[in-house]
Amino acid sequence: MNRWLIVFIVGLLLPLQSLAKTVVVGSKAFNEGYLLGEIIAQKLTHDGFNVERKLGLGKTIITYEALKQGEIDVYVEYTGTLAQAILKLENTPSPSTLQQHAKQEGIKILPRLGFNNTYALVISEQMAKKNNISKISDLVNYPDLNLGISHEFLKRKDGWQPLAAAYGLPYQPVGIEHSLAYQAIANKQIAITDAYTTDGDIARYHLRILKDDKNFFPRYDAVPLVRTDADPALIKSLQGLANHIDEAKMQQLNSQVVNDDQSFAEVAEQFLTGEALIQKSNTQGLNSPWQSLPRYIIEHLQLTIVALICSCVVGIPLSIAVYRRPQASRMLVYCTGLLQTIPSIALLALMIPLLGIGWVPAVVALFLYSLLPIVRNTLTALLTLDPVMQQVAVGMGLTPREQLRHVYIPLAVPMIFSGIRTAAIINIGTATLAAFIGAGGLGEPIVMGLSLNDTTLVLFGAIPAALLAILTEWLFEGVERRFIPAHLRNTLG
Amino acid sequence: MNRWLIVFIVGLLLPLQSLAKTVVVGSKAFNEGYLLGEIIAQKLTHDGFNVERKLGLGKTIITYEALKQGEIDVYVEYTGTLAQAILKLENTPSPSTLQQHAKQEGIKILPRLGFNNTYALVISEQMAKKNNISKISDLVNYPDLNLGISHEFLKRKDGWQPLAAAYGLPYQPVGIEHSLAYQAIANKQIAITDAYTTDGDIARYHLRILKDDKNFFPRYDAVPLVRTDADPALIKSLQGLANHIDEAKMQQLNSQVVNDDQSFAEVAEQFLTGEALIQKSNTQGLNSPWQSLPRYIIEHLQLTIVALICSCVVGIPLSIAVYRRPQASRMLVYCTGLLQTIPSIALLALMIPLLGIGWVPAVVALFLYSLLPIVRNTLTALLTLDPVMQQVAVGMGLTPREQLRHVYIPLAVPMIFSGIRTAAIINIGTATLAAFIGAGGLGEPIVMGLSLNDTTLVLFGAIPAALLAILTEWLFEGVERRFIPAHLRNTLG
Amino acid sequence: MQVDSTLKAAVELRNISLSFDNQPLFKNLYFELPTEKITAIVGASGCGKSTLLKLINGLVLPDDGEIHICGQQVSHSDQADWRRHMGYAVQQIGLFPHLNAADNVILLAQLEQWSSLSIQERLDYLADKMGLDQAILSRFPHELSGGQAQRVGLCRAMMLKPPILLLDEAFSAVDPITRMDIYQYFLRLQETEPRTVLLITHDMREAVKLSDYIAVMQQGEIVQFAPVEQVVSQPATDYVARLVKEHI
Amino acid sequence: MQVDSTLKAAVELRNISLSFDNQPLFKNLYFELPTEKITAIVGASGCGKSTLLKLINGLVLPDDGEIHICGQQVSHSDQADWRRHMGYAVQQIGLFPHLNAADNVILLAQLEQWSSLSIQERLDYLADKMGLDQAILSRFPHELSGGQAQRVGLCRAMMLKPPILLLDEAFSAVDPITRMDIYQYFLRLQETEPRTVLLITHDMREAVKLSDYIAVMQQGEIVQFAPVEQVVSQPATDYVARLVKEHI
Ligand SMILES: Nc1ncnc2c1ncn2[C@@H]1O[C@H](COP(=O)(O)OP(=O)(O)OP(=O)(O)O)[C@@H](O)[C@H]1O
Ligand SMILES: Nc1ncnc2c1ncn2[C@@H]1O[C@H](COP(=O)(O)OP(=O)(O)OP(=O)(O)O)[C@@H](O)[C@H]1O
Ligand SMILES: [Mg+2]
Ligand SMILES: [Mg+2]
Repeated sequence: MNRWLIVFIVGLLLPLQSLAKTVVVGSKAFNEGYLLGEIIAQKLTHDGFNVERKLGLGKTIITYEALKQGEIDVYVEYTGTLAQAILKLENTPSPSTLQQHAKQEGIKILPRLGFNNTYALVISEQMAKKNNISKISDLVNYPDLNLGISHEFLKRKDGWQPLAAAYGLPYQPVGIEHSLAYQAIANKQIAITDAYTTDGDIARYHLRILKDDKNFFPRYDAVPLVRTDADPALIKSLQGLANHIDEAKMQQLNSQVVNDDQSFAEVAEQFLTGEALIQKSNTQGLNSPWQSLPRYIIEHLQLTIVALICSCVVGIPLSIAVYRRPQASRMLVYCTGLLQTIPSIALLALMIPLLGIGWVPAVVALFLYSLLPIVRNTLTALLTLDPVMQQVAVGMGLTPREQLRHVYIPLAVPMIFSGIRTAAIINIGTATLAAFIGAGGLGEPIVMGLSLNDTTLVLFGAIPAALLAILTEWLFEGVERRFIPAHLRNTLG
Repeated sequence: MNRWLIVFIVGLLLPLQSLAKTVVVGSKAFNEGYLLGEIIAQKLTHDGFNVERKLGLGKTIITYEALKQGEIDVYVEYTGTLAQAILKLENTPSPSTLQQHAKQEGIKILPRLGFNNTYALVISEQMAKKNNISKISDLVNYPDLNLGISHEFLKRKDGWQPLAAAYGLPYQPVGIEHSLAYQAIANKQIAITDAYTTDGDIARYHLRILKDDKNFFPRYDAVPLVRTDADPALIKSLQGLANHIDEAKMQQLNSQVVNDDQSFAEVAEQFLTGEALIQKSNTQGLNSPWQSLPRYIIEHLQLTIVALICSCVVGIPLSIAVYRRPQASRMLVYCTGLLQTIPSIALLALMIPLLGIGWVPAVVALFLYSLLPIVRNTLTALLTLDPVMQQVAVGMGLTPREQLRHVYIPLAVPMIFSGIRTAAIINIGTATLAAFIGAGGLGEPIVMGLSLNDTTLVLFGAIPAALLAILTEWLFEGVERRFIPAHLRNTLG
Repeated sequence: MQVDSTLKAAVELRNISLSFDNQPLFKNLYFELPTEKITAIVGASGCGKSTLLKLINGLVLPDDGEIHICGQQVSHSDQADWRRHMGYAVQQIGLFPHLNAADNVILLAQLEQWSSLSIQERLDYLADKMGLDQAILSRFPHELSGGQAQRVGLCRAMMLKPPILLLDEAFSAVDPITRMDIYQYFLRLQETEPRTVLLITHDMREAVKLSDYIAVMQQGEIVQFAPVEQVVSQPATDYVARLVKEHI
Repeated sequence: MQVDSTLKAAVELRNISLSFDNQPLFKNLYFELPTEKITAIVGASGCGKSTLLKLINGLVLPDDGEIHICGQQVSHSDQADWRRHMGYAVQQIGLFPHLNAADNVILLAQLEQWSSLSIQERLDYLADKMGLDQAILSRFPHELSGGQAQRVGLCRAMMLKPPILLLDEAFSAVDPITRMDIYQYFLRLQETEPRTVLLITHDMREAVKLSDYIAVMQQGEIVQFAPVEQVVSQPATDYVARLVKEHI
């Protein structure tokens, strides 16, 4: 029994070991970011990497910092953003200069994926043909065209004002909500508006991107970023994507997601197989929750087991160390109680600045939560021991260490186990919140399901969590049967 | 000690008693709704009611159902919405017919606050003066005016199409984002747009509302709704607000919130004192977290104490009932464990369809959470009793009841208390999540603070929660000192 | 309950068999407890004396056989009803640690809803007979000396004036002089309000002095069961003879 | 540790005072434990015998006074070092419930890292002397009879061959015949490897048979402390006389 248990636990933790060699793919939180992240993830998986996804991390700076600090290993950034928002350079320098600046930060820029996602002016294909307009400087000759420019572009320092100045454009544009602009062009209410070059709606509305013939707009080339110490195999694999996605392709992919309601994973897989970058998997869709279930469960178990072991390793000796000193015991109970009151979400939120996101802060939070039941039960068990047993242990000449080791702890064990079991179950429940900070586990389908209002998906997390709780009870019953003589065990076991 | 403790707990729960007689003011989740809710709340407070606010409950149906089911006692609805979206009437009937329909649902419509928040067409004051336009039918004579109509109004079945038909308006309007329309009028790009009659920007942009002289638009009179069984004093107090807010006033109040960045409470108080409906309070602003702190704490204590008492009352007897039957004990532990794994947020989310929002589901959730430590410690304590004590208790001729009452439970009490203390502390922590479902407590400032990124506000919840945890420990030490003889007590107490 | 004093045996064990861990302790044991007499069981350590008491009290169930109390065969559930009429002082003393000595003694009387006056009277009476003073009665069990605790346990067993008393080495930790006083009390009590008493002892002189009958047990069997004089004058086996010769 | 056999007293208590809850138990108590002799303490229940043993063992600290062991004054922390050389059988027996009988006995030897061979040898030797067989040794304490448990406790106290033995009513639950065997063992042992033994007993005959000296205690005072013959022939007080006259 004992041996099997150890094998089981080691087996569970083994993936953790290999997790260290996993490639973590990140992305910023918008559609194109998710999609590119998924493409990279599938390419790497195909190339034999053990891939973990942390897509949709948030704003630029968070994602970039996550890369720098090693929480993710790769994500796709735009050269313009890198130069201006991150590296705070005045202009967008040449690729080699940019590479040098990045290198000082420990970041390596990989070859561009092929498209430049920047601002552009778009015009309806029909109107463009009729008037033979193909580049922005052509517009100078058509001062009567109605321009509807998005509010944001009107406001930007590098937006409409300098653009008009650079090209000498004679228009007084109307501000328009970007989401309405294409419809307005279709209705012929306006002729020209601003757009991103990879917008999936450009093809749909039959629009033409006017060439930026004076190179006014800075380049926003999509490039995967890795750390300079990245695995060469990883770099090689990512280089395989170079120049495979041009603006039209990206538009099409974006459109598939937005207009055709396909999942990121499906679009990514279609693209990669279409480009013969990976073989089509003949398994089910990658997104089936059944397929992810083992991963969810293993992640969940890792989180809870590591946290539980930590709180046993810390909580029990700590309780033992202080239990003879009432003041210290009281302090210990108060402190663990304090930690318990910091509400789950606030705790996870507080962790982020300290420990970043992901596995480590989740384990730390769970660790802090499971301390209280363990510490309190250990203390109570030790403090309510039969005084005759204590007298005999002392009177026999056992040293304080031996008294604990051979008498007090064995007698306190049923109560201590009771605390550990409570902590384990609480952990299994609380670990579902870990998904909020990207630590995975069974919270992932729950959080997704709650936000998508998809009850089935919620149940994909909730039911295994519940079953895990029962399994845990069983396991502990087995452990107790192993370590506690029958007459001392609570007869449940 | 014992007596003081009871006095203390009863004192804490007393507000709960009076909570039953509290008026709960609700509102829908948009600015005007919040503001009207706050006005009502302050009026009722001034008139001597014990007011609880549940503002911003969400969409129409949720708020209406909350009223019907007694979770809130009053909120402000619009007659048009009531007739069409709620009561599913074809047209908006006369006030008395509407009152009759509402009565069948157990709802009473109180006198209108004085304004009609409906759609309208607005024109710049200057242009209106120049052309002498004051009502919609005047527009027929000015077919050259530019109309920019919001996307939503263009789409609505009772929107632009029938309006144009009803008045025979000759325009082909341009779709425009509502938020840009006033600016467009100011820039003279359009002359007329649609608006809500109480829009705070109408005065700011110097617009004139065109009279709906053919009564095309249904009336959206703002009226407080209560249940037909409402306290007459409540109705009387609310009637005092009748006809105090006309469209211009409402516009001004909305504008104060939106443009002048005043809090709802401030605007409401200014209005009510200005109208001499209440005396100006010479205390600090109503919104200071210091002022709300006692309420937060009392709510928090009520939540946790009621939940804790429930789980003691349920958990301890249940454990006692089953502890002699291993199968039943196992089932009990498994079930409480299962409940524990349902993660806090999912649990709260699952509760809403079953129990609605607010106090009851929060208490139920906390109750379910605190069961595990109590049940497991009670079971373990009973199952690991000294067998000699059991032999003596049985051999003496005590009935099973007496054995429990006079021997087993007194001996198990230190361990049971340890479970209750753990549960109490966990409850204090978890109760902070109750704010998500409007149950108040110290979670309120935490949730607000997290969403506003206001650390001070977060600490206004977190620090008292932590202090409460310590206070709870003290309290329990006192209780233990009272009920457990010194030599059996863990010497912490 | 009244034990019918015309009955020969207040308690009868018939054909009792019992094993622990597949090791038989009793095989077809037959035992009668004479009504309103004091019977002593003597025998080697581990021969099954305490287990016999537990059988009578219903704390241990026989694998086979019948138990009759006051002439009626009792099942396990009945036995529970008899227990309050059988004062039982266990060998391990087993005072409840959460009650002080006095509360340990009076617990049963409280549950029987005696008036507090009669409770106090009975407590004072018993404490006096057992040589326990007020200070001792107010102590918790862990503050008592071994002999004090044993006497508190004895008082607890006798509180309800039970017609049957089961005493498992109930005087072993009491000093000889106090013990003499207790003997005197028991013997006087037997004259005025006779009880059916079964006492286990290792002190042969105690058995002879106190009891009407002696049962000698050897490895789960009763090798002699007779009036005291007969055991002393005509020991049935060598073992009994040794006990009588060397230890009285 | 070797007790210097030329020393008159292996343990000396000087001027010991001790109160429980402000009630004085010992006032300026003086007591010497003769080296390599068996000394019996007799006295009424509650007179302070067990407490005296706890003072020697350091489980109870005196309010005042000095304790000398083997000629050296010991402080509380020193006392801990002596304990392994003082076998102590407590009155409540106090076997560890999580260890079976054998493990209870050998625990200290294991901690002293005896070879498993010598542990087994010593265990077998003691079990034989105390009449405990293999089946009993493998039981957990709650499965033992009172006398069996008491003998296991005695084995535990003697396991390390301690030069000083403190026995608190260590034979009270043992039947007279087994007890005789144990007496024989002790008396032979005293001839070959003499120990310093302090035993508390209520059995005057046991005291006379086993011990070299008898200390009679009354309410915290030692009223006579003399060789056995002298106590029997010249009792110092009425109380001692009563003990001697009526109970031997
Ligand atoms: N912790 C304590 N608190 C209060 N009184 C105590 C405590 N421990 C012992 N006593 C009292 O001290 C006295 C001496 O106790 P001790 O156990 O030494 O008696 P003893 O001579 O061993 O008696 P016995 O023969 O009954 O075992 C007793 O009256 C006892 O009630
Ligand atoms: N629960 C048990 N499991 C196994 N064996 C047991 C159990 N209870 C008692 N025994 C054994 O049964 C036998 C009889 O025990 P019992 O307590 O009746 O003896 P006893 O005659 O009272 O002895 P003593 O005089 O030592 O108290 C002993 O050998 C004991 O070890
Ligand atoms: Mg026995
Ligand atoms: Mg004693």
